[in-house]
Amino acid sequence: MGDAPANIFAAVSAPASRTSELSLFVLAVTGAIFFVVFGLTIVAVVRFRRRDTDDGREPPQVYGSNQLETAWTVVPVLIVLVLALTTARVIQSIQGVTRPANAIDVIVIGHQWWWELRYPGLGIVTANELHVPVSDPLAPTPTWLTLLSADVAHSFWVPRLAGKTDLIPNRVNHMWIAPTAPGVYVGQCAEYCGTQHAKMLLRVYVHPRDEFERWAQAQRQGDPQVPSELDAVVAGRRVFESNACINCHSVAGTVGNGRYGPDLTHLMSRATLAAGAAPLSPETLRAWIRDPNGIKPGAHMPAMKLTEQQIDQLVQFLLTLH
Amino acid sequence: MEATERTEATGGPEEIEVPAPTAWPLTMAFGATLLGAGLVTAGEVSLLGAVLLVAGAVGWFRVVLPVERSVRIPIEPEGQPRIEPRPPTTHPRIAEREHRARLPVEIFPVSAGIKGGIAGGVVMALTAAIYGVISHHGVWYPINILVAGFYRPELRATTEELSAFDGWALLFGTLIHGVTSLLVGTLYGMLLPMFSRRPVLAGGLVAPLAWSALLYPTIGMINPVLARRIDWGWFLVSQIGFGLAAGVVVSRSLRIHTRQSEPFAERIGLETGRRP
Amino acid sequence: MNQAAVVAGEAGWELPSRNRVGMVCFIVAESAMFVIFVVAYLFYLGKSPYGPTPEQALSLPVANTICLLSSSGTIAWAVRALRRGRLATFAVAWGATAALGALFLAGTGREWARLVHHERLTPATNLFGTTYYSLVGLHAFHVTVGLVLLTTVLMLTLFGKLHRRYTEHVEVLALYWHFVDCVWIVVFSVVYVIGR
Amino acid sequence: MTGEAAVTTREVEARFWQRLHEWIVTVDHKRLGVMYVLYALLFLLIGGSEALLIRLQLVAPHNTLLAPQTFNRLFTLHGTTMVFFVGMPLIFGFANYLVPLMIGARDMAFPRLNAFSFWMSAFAGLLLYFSFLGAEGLYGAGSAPDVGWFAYAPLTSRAFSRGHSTDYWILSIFLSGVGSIGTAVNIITTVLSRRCPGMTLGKLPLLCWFYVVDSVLVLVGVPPLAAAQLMLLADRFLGAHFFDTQAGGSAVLWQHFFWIFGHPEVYILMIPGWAFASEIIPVFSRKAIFGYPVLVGAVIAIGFVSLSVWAHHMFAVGMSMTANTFFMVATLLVGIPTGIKIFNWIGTMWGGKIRLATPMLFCIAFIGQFLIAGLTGIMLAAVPFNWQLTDSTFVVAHFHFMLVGSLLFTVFAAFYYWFPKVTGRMLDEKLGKLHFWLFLVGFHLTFTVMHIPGLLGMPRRIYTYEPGRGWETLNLVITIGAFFQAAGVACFLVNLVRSLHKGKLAGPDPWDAWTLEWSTSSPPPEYNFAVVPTVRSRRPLWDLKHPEDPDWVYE
Repeated sequence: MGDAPANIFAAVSAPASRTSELSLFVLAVTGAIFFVVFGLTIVAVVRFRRRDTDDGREPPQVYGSNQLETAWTVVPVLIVLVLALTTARVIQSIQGVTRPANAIDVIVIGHQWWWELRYPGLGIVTANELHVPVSDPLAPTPTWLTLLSADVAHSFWVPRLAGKTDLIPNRVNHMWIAPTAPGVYVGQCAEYCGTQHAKMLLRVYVHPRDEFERWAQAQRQGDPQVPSELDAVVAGRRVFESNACINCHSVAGTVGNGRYGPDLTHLMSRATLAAGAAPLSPETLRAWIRDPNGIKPGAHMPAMKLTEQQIDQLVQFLLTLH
Repeated sequence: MEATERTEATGGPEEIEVPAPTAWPLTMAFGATLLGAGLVTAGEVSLLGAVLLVAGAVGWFRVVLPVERSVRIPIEPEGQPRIEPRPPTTHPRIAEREHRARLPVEIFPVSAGIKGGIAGGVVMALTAAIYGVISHHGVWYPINILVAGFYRPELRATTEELSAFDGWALLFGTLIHGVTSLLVGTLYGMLLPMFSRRPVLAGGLVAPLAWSALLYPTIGMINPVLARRIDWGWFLVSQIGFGLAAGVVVSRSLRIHTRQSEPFAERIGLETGRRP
Repeated sequence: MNQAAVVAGEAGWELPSRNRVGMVCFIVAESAMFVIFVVAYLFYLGKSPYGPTPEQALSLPVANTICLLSSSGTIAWAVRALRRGRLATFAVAWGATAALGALFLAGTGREWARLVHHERLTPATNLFGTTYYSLVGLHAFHVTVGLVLLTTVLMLTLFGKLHRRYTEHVEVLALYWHFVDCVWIVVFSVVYVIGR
Repeated sequence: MTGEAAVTTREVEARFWQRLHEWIVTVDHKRLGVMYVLYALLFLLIGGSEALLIRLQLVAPHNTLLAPQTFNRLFTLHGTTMVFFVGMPLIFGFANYLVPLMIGARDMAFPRLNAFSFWMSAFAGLLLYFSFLGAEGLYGAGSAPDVGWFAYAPLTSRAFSRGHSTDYWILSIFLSGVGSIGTAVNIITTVLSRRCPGMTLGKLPLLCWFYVVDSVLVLVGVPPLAAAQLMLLADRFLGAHFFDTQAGGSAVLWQHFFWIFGHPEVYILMIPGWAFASEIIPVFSRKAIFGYPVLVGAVIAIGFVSLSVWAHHMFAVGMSMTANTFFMVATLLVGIPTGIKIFNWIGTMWGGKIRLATPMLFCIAFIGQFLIAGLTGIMLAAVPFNWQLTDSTFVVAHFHFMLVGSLLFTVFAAFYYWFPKVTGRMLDEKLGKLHFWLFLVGFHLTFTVMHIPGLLGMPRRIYTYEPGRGWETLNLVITIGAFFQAAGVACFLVNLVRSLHKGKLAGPDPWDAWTLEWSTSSPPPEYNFAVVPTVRSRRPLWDLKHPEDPDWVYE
């Protein structure tokens, strides 16, 4: 299973690795029970099957055994006791952790069907691709996630970093991750949330500390440089500002400050489009603007009925949003 | 049908009364469905549903009252099939009259297991306390490390903290130790009769060694604090102490004959020796 | 073997009455349903983001409660009369029960009218309106069903169709009526006592 | 069937209509039982076809066979259909047919209520499927519901579910719930007040005991769902705010209400499976059931515990540590009586003379699969493990081990076991064994394998998935398994139809069994027993077959 990028046992973050240790333990215990009980079943069937030489008389009728009944009640009770104590300990070690002072805060807001990510301490707003610093086990800098929903219930799940926690409207949930190795970790929404539940993908970029600082710096920069000398870009910006795009999308420095759709200020710093439905490139951007439903049927973004020229200009503008 | 069945006189010898078929329940169910379906289609559908619902209810009422309507069905001429005797049961070797037994026939009384569990638990606690004293950590140390893994504040506790008296740890630890000891004791009481040749060896040595072997690789998961601080030699000694104490107490109790295979009348001493 | 075989005949074989068992089962199911509505009411108590609140809108329905609770007494009286074959007494007590039930419904209707027109409280107003109307309304619905059944029996009595042999049917109906009363006690304590 | 040639088509037609009319107006528990089961089989085919479509869509990543909306409708309808219109009618059908016969009664306690309940369920199913024809018609799948079978709020609110699709779902489930409650009342009352003389509660066949517990769970489990549906209906039609998060309502409250029903529902569906196994395993092992009182106690204990574990479906909603720990412990406790039951079945086989006929094969496979379902249940109870597993295909595999691997397997066993009683003819053993092996292989290809993508991070209810996640081969295998299962079911249906006319004549007691239904002719007459039996032990027919060694001396 080395080629499975979302394997829950390939944990690289404290909650996930504590979980996978517990999981392996539970698997071992249940596996042992399976072999004993299933073995007994097989032995019973093979040993006591009716032979061809059977005399047709009924076997001895045994009604039961209080000893056996008690024994096979007590043994499961003992197993349950061990499992309960162990599980309670692991629950505490994940859910009972208080937020350390140096944790990074991220507010994750679920939308149909994309993720809004806000870093209140850093003044960053982005979407679908979460960037966090690596957390040294000796001096942990975990990331603290506050989970909210703008519409229906969603669930935040990046298997290698942590188990899932739901994002539920009118409710505030929390979870934390402490990734120990840099890399890209994939996940997706795990609570059925409507038509495009399947394409509500999620990526987590874990950076070494200094790389994370650089990323945060770049995201924090105020207005994107709009090279106004390029006519197409100016025209594209006008298309953006004079259409309904601005009702839903924000681009810092323009009149667009909608929050219904993802913030586009640093659009080009992301690798994917429409919550991972397609890789981000000029071609996919064009296709997406022309007909969002062609890429993600049911998506809430309407086809804006722009002319091909307008689409070109808009894409030119969007490509400047680094 | 022999003596175990008797005739019942309802409906005379040739006919039997059964409830009469009726369509009113169907009407009522259909009405209820339409009543609901109106919400997703048109109001008239609901209206029709309501009418059918009421009609069904009234019709049903009139079927049941004043007297339930029924029809008489003639009994089929073949009557009820006869049931013939089969080849007799194989009787096992235990004893002629035990072939309906709940096995095993001889058991230790339940109290033996509980007593064994208590004795074992006490011996184990004493061994642990002695270990605490000898290792210079104090009598409270063993019980503290037993529970430390299970609640968080103790996870990073120092040796000093773990040597001090802690009321909650004592309570929680005693609970875990007590419950487990009683359960294992009960198990001894139930299972040792089946290893009746050498109960003390089986219960005193084999069983503790077996569960210690099971715990050895898993203890780190179950209770990491204990795993870090455990002294396996002493651990084994205390487990064998438990096993020996419980095994001896259990096997010293008198075995009782369960008498469960005997008829109730015999068990309570009303009659003896009545056999079919 | 056969003298031993004839021990338990039908003579000593008595089973619980199907009507009563059926009604008890039905009441269990109904209770489970009411529990959910009561839980919803308690869960949303004080969670409405805007008014009116129970304190502002509700007043104790004392007369209503007296009506419904005393109807439990009259129906028990009616059943006892029927068991003894006194049909006239039965008719009076049964009629009284139905009348008290109708009074209760009328009282609820008046209260709702006041809430809708004066307090501007509808199921769509806020969480309190939603949970209040649904819980009290569900109970009122049960009273209505009970009232229809009571009236049917009353009609049968007046037309002389009722006979002593229907005592069990009437008893089972009375069981339902008692249940509706008990639910009112719960609803009353939850909505008007705890909730205010 | 001689002289048929002389009969004109009109007469045949008239006879057909007459028989149809007889069946429609019947209040006979046996006919209603058969109708329940046939109706469940019809919906099993529908729900099964939906499952095949779902599997075809998931056979490869980025597959475009189905539109996402269609896929969502299919899994919603698949779940709803299988639970409410296959599972419930199947178990009630068998109860209807068997309970009166097993307790020596002539009918259910309330025969007309019985008919009413059946028709309620039947019309409710039709209403659900009528939704396909609503709004955009058949090929756009109409306004069939697409909110998942547990329909989490607020996806079901007017704002997120326009049109009437969710209303169809609410109404049909509410109506079928009314039918279920009616049948549950009927079963309890029948067992308590229609037993034949001598049948004390301690001598009740296990199946009847299990069904009583089952019906009690229906009584306390289904009304909460009905209540929640009424609330949702009020939200959607009256503008109420029960689950309206904009007005301060709670989306989690719906989840609580749903699972207060939903968890007992799992047991409601499963207990009859245990009941069938507990009747069939002893007969084919030729031994009395091992530990009768313990089994009864275990099933009652499970009934109780099952009412306090609902929130284990909600470990990921962010409950407090205390709540998580409580529901973890409660859930683990279920494992104890469950283990007891498995051991008792093994104890019954131990020392017997096991006849490996088709019903027994299904029961043996059931024991293994039920064991696995229970053990994956333990994994799901370990809360942190659950945070990874919940809402993944692992959970889907887990509950299909319960509902297919355990319930459907025992239902097939029950079909092979009681078909001779119902029709008077045996089902074909050869086809039966083929059915068994095809279905067994298909089942494991599908559902054993389905655990793995869940462990590799594949969520449930996604209409497509990304390549390169290590899920492709597994999903291909799962889909292939689904077709093996379909082939198995096809064998079964062929067997049913063929054996109905050509099967070997069964006689009253083909399995040499011990409960009362085998003491009357096959099929039983409308009045069941010409003479109401009197019993003295749990195995009245054993007493008759072994006059030298009857049971009642020992019980």
